Amino acid sequence: MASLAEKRMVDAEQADNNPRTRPEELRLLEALLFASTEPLDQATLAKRMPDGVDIKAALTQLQEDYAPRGVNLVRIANKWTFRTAGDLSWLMTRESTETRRLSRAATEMLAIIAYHQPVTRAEIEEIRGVVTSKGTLDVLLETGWIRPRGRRKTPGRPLTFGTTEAFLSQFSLEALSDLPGLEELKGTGLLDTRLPTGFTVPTPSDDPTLREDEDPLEAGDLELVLAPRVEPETGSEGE
Amino acid sequence: MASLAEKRMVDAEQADNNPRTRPEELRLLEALLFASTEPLDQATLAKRMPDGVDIKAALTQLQEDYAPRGVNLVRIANKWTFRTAGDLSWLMTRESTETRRLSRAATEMLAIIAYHQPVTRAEIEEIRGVVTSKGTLDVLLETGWIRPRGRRKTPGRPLTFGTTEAFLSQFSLEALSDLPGLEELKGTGLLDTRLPTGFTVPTPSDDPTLREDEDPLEAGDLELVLAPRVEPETGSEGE
Amino acid sequence: MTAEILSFETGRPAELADGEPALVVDVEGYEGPLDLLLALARQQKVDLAKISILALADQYLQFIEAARKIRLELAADYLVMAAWLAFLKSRLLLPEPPTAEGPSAEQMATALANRLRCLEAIREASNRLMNRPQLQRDIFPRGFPETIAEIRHPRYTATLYDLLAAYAVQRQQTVLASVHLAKRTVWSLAEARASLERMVGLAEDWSRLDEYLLHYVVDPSQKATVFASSFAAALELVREGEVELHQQEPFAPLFFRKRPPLPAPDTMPTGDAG
Repeated sequence: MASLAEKRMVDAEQADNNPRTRPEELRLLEALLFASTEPLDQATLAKRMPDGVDIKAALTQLQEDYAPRGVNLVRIANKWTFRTAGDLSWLMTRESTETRRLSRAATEMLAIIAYHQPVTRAEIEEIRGVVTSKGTLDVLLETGWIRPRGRRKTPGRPLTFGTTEAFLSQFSLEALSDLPGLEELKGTGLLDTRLPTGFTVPTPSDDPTLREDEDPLEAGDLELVLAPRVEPETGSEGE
Repeated sequence: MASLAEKRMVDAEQADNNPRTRPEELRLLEALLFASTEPLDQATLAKRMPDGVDIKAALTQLQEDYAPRGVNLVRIANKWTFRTAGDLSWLMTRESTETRRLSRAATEMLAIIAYHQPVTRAEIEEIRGVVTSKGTLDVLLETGWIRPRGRRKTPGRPLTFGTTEAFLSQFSLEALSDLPGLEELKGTGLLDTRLPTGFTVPTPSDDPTLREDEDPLEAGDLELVLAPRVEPETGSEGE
Repeated sequence: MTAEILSFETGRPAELADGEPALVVDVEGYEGPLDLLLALARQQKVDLAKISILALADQYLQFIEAARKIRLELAADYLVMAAWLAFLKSRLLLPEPPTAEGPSAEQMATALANRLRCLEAIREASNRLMNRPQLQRDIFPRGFPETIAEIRHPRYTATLYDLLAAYAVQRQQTVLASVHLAKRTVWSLAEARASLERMVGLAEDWSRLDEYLLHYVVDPSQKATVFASSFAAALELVREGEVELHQQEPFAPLFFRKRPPLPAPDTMPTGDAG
């Protein structure tokens, strides 16, 4: 590995090319992004930055600057934020606040929601071949990674579920199109396949705009979904 | 996971190809410091970092790296943390305007000033029958709808208040004389029609010319009026 | 068309419960018949698209048979699936009847294979998703964010109506208040009477009414009202026999005293009569 001394020389060279006077817009941007708890979108950044700064170019430049560092600038759902580099996870374990391990049922359900959204509970069960316990749905709703987004215009008007921005943030996805294996899945036609009940899910989309076959949620729907479990805990999906 | 030794080899190779690759210890340090919920001292960092890293040298290097940036590595009470560069502290404040309804007390005071100007605070209190808190006057001055216009030639030389052009524009009045008089107020039902004879409503005027019993403002009068509140809020006019 | 497969099932199997006694060791870990079928299909070690449903049905039926031989309890949905697979197997083996209703056996087999492929695909996707670097597990946000202080500038609003209403209310309040004060300056008959009654107790002998009144009149402007009320009250007390009034001539000072007690014989008969 390059010694620290060598590194310093390299740094010094870079410093020559790029005099210490770092472009002010980059300084402002990194300060804003470092300070914020939440990812910030371009519009919010633009509001805080002096007029006439090409935010997009500055963000690209900043992303490049930080790419080799231990802290990277990442884009999630069109918002920008600094995150520790993924390859350093081994070092960061101690920072980890005991993240809940999802049960296999919950992870499968999450995947179905992610890849097939908007999707109803019955459709999820169709794919998995088993009835989902309310507990699993509750656990997922609690993570904040999924949300009920509307009601399917079919008899019974079941709720449709989709993923949230927190989901993208959790799995470091810039957009839903970055879901791993999505292209292959689409290629094999498995997402296009007319599933036994005859519904089609061409491409997953978390676009909040409702589909043609979706009705908006009504007042009280969210309370309903998030209501305390009334069904007894079946414990059928031991976590 | 790859051992650090392996990582270093990889880094060294990459470093040859890509001079931008940073020494691993700097990446580790910045990631740790970035993610930590509190400033870290050297001993804690040493514990978290792989053996054999010269923490002190790395910290110094990192501090130098970040010096020209919008975020600096600073040492506070022998602990290290990233902070927004001092010259950018202004970025860390956000100014926002929020629309607030004028309180009842302030509205009442404003109404008296509008009709009875030029008027002193004591005169306002006499008409209103309650003591005015300085806070209410401050709020009105903050609106920019009233202004001190002179001093009454009476013992104590109290300030006289009048309305401003901003007042007219706020209430869409072409001139102050457009404020409804006694008969118009009765006509709108705001004033009781059975009021005793002798009840009058003044014809308001915001003519900036000082009255005979007014002295001009003196230097420093405005600062005095706009000084931060020192009187405790009496709460006598619950807002 | 493939919907037939599902309608055949009486209900969807419930997920397995860990340690639920009704479920045997052999099927533990399988999330229902579809899961078990997928596991069996994987044993065929071929692309699921090329899987032999016939062979799969055999495997499943053998599995169930073995479980039943050792008297293991199986959840109903496993048996439902077994019955359906037995039916499918017979349809696959027998030549298609010329006027077959509903989906052909081939279509049903394809649909089942398709369901298995879908399940496997989503499992694979799920694994890949969960293996991505996760927030707070592999990658971290800034741990010690700096607060952005918010300086709020209030912008006040009020309507002309608010202003006029506020003005009118205040002005009328003051007018009402002064009317109220004026009322108070009137010395009421009751007040005058109460004061007189108190005085009468003290005045055994003739006293000047105006002298007594001076005690009560602080504000000269109240003199007239106090005098008038007291005079009226005194007249009322005279009528009731409590007080005697005496005046020498018009506009001369008025004297009053407590009425001396009447002779007993006079009072007794009236008392009897009453």
